[in-house]
Amino acid sequence: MRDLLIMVVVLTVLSAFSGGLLSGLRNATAARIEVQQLKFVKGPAIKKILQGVSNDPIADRFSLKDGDMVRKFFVGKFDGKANTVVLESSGKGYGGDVGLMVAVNMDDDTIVGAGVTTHSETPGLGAMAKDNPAFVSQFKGLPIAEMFKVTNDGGKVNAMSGATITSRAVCAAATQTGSIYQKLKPQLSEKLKEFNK
Amino acid sequence: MLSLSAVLFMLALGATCGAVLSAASKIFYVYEDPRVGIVEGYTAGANCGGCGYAGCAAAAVAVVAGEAPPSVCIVAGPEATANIAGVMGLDPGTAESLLSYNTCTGGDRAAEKYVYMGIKSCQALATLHGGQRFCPVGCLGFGDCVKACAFDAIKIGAHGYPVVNEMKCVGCGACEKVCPKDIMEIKTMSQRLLHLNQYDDRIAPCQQTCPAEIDIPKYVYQTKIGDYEGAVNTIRERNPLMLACGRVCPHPCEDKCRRGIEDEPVSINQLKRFVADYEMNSGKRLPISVAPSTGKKIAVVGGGPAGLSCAYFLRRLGHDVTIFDAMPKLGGMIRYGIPEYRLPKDVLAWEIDGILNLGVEHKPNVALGRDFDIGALIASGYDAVFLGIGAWKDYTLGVEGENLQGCYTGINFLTNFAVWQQERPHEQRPFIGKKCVVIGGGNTAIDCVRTLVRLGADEVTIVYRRTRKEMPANEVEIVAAEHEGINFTFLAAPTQVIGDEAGNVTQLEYLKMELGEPDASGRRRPVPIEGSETVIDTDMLITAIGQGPDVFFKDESKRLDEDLKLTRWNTIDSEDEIALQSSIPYIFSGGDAATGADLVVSAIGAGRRAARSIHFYLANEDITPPSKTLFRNNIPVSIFESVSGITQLPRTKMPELPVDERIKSFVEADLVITEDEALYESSRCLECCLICYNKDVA
Amino acid sequence: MAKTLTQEFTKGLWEEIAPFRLVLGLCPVLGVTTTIENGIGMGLATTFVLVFSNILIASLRNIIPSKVRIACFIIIIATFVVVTELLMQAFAYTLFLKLGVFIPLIVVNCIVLGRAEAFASKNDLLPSIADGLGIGIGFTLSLAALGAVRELFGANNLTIWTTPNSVIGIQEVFGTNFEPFTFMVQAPGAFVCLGLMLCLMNLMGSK
Amino acid sequence: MGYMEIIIGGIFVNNILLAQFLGNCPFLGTSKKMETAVGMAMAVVFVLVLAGVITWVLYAFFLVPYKLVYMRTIAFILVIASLVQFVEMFLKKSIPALYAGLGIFLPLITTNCAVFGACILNVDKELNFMKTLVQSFAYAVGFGLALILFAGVRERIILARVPKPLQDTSIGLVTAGILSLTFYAFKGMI
Repeated sequence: MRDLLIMVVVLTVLSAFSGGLLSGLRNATAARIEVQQLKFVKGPAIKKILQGVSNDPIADRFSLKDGDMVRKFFVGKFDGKANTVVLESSGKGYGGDVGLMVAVNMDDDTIVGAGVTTHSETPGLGAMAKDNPAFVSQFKGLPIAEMFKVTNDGGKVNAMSGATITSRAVCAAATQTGSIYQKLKPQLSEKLKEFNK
Repeated sequence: MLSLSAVLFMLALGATCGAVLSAASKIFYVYEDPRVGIVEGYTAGANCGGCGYAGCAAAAVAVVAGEAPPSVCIVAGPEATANIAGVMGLDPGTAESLLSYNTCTGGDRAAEKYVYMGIKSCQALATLHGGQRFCPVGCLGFGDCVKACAFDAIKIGAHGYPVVNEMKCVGCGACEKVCPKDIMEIKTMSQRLLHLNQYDDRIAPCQQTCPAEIDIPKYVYQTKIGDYEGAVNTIRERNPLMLACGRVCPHPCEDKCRRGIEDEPVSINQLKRFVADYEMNSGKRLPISVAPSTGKKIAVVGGGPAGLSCAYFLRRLGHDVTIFDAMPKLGGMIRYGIPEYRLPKDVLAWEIDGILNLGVEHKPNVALGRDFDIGALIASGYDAVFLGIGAWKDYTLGVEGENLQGCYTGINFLTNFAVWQQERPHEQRPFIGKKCVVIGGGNTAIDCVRTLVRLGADEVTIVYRRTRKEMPANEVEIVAAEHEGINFTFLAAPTQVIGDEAGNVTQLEYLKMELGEPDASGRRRPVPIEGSETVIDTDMLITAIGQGPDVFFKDESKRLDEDLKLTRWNTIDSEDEIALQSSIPYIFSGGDAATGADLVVSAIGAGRRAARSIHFYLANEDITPPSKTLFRNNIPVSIFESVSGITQLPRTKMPELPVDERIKSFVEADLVITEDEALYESSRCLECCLICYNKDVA
Repeated sequence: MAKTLTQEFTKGLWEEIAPFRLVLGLCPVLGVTTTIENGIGMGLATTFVLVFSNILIASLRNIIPSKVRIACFIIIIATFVVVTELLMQAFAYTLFLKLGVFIPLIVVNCIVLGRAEAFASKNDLLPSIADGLGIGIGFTLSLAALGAVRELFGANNLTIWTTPNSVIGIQEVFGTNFEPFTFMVQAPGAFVCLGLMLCLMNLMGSK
Repeated sequence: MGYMEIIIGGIFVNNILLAQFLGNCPFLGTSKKMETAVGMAMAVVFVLVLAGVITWVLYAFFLVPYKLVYMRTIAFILVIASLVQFVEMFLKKSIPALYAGLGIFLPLITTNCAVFGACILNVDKELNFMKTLVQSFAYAVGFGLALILFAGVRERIILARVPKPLQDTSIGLVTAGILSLTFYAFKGMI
């Protein structure tokens, strides 16, 4: 019985110790990991849609509450002035959610650029959304308030051939981005002002 | 800052897992061999499966079961191997070094009958054709074992059979696994000592016939290549009394010698005697290995060939053995029954010393039933008893006048004389008549007459109720007796012993016989001729018509009397004549005590079989011999009608002392052959196994 | 006969080089070696876990009850695996993404547990470090070698390290006209390639 | 993703042994004999399904709510190891017949990356409970299928004349490569 007790105690103490160690390390590295994740997951897309930006949008980021969710926003400065905000949303695609990053110029509410972040579409077809700049560049310059639809559904966006579902998902994501933007616009401009200080 | 939830979570998880497992190990406790756990502890615990077993526990089970070598774990180092071997060392047998042996010595080899898509592999042939050669068990000779050996220890020898280099062999068992015919054997010494001939063994007719199951072709081959020590070791795996056997064995093996079909058989026994004498005369004893001690004690009652053999094998298997013997010195019938001129007693003593040197204890001058009983043995801590009490009680004629002065029985006479000769030669010599008559045709009768001749009897006659052809005595003995001037009266059945007033024997009356129809034993039954009564003058009459065990000890103990079953010949009964376990489980028997008077070599074989049974009995294992055990039989396919291609080569004659010289003394009459003769004789051996391929069978 | 620290270290580099000699720890060997970079990264991660778990086990070996030692070793190893995971995410995120599920799988790599049990639990601190380092580097070298062969023929590249802005290594080794033998970077190629390298090792070893 | 997709994907397309490289040590170790391979395959099916379910529960009800997802490696291995040991003890006592068949393979599974890896993959994909169950089963069956096929091939390799340096593991790996290539043909199924 004593043996068993020692066994249990050793196991327990060891796992508790390990739990402590790990949570400590986790706390210490959490901030850096977040930056890394943003940099490598969102970074490339943001860089692409915010061409000519003068700051580091990953570093200049803020969070806002949208109902229950916390959303992340990235700030783009052009010519030293923070006038562009990047936000993300998603639409339902063929093999899961398609994430879309949209940069909006707050001065005139038009889309500066858009980029697909995550997707699990069939390689070669839907995946073109990420690799094919021609498709997403259609969004450039369009007003954010618009309902985005592919031409088949009576919209303006030309669907990628053979990947209608993915194209629709991207459009849906863009439309959703618009609604989030509209909803949070006051807070967003508040935040942007802070970056201009 | 530490996150409390993480610590608490891991704490709870660790505690739960620990507690559940602890509880489970109590609740679901199942007994297993404790060595499994220990062995598993020494393995790396990585459960990598690299050893081919499903995890460390499975490997440990395999090690304990003896299926895997201690070196099974490929992750843990040699230290672990040593530790595992240490754990397993508790078990006699498995800690002994394992060596590979090629058990197929082949015979007439043939070219492959089929070649299947160029595959030259034993495994392939065995799989595809079930073995394309005629021999159902023999070596296919494509050397899968050679390929399997990672230690470069196996080569295909000049005869096309694998030859194992014992220096390189580590006993890994790779060859054994790969051989489709079970020819490569990885066995410990104990396993080899315990092996009984099997129907599917690859053994030559001589080895099948030898009651002691000696690997005759192997030692003959070893003799041929000059490896006399190897030959001695080979014989010693089956026969601890090779000096004695080399002199007195009637060599039934030679009757089955395949060379004997077309030529004279190989003189196997002379070769045995040659190598046995070689060792004795070399001035040193070859070391005999003994398994680690098991702590079991066995009492061997009777120090004759059966008892000595049983004690020898039990000792080598790691048990403690004590021999209780009624006579002053060990040897039993071969000391007190076989005369000096056939087996010099200093030779016997040298041989018996070798057995005692292994650590066998000897208690002389104590007789079962007179000085101790079996209950006392068990009470003093013996775990099993072997009864090798021999057959020392002569049968009597059952005719009138048998107890007159001057009448003796064979064993009685020989023993009395031997005791006088060996123990108290300064005392008066036992009485010897002038005109001696010995009744009987067996070896005892011949021993009596040849002894009498040497003691100076004027006229010695053998009276036997059948003809010379039916005499059970060894042919060489009969021939020697004839040379030594013994009279033979055949077809004579004693009817009456006639004495004078003083009660001394004067005449033997017998009835002449003629041969009638053959009886159950195949010998023609002698039928008395009416009115043919004849008398022969004698002053000393010895009856040597057979003997049986003296079981007087049985009356001394109620338990024995009730429970120890005897046969109607007063021999100790055992349900299985190979297992030799008596009706009392811890009592085993063998030799003449179990079979009635028989050959020395049979007693030696029985001693080993009993030792095997005792070994398994003490280990709580099944003592029943394997179902394919070969006993007093031959493998049918191995017995040939004819053998082709034999050039006649004369058999080596046994050197003997000249007759006029030898009848004057008890100096050994039969001599050993020379080294050149031994080399010549061993090269006459056909080295037969089972034949590999019968050219006549398509 | 006790080995010197150097011997403990060097034995892992050739004599007992784990994936080839013992054929252990094959999952990461096969799974991640599409490039040299992945191989080195995985190898270093494993080395890290090996060395630190060896350190901890060697220092705690007298406290751990033998009956639960395997469980304790697993906890210790798992802890360091999570540490590796966190550190990699923080400092080498791209590599972390590429190695994916194989990082947590270090926990069940038999080499790590095997060394813990066969060496660290029986030896002092310093030899255990040397052993962990040696085996780990041997493992890394094996992975890098396999990665090199597969990447060279499968992708026509030799990538040693990728930074966000540049790639250290040689691209287009055989020139742009070479059609990469993509079989090599895919699953079947991993098996075949390792099998052939093992054969090569046997050839060299038998001399 | 439908269940059919999960099953076909798990068994053929993403075969855990031949496409995901998980569980290779026992794959090479226990495939020398058909008997062992079958035993191992059964044991993996048994344990993988059990482990998949338990780790899912652990993940969904403890790790996610308490924000301890980063500890999943250590938590999973602890739970799987304990589970396997528990099952082993339970079988030994309660169902000796089953233990005789599977028992000796169980400890091997503790450190089988196939089991652990499959659990990690399951939670990575954020499958729901039923899908986890099906996916685990499919992975396990895929493992068993590959192992048994491979054992069958390996038993036959004995008959082949393999050059000495290629013998044993080396030819085993090349064979596994060819087997993996055949599984590649399933790629188009999904």
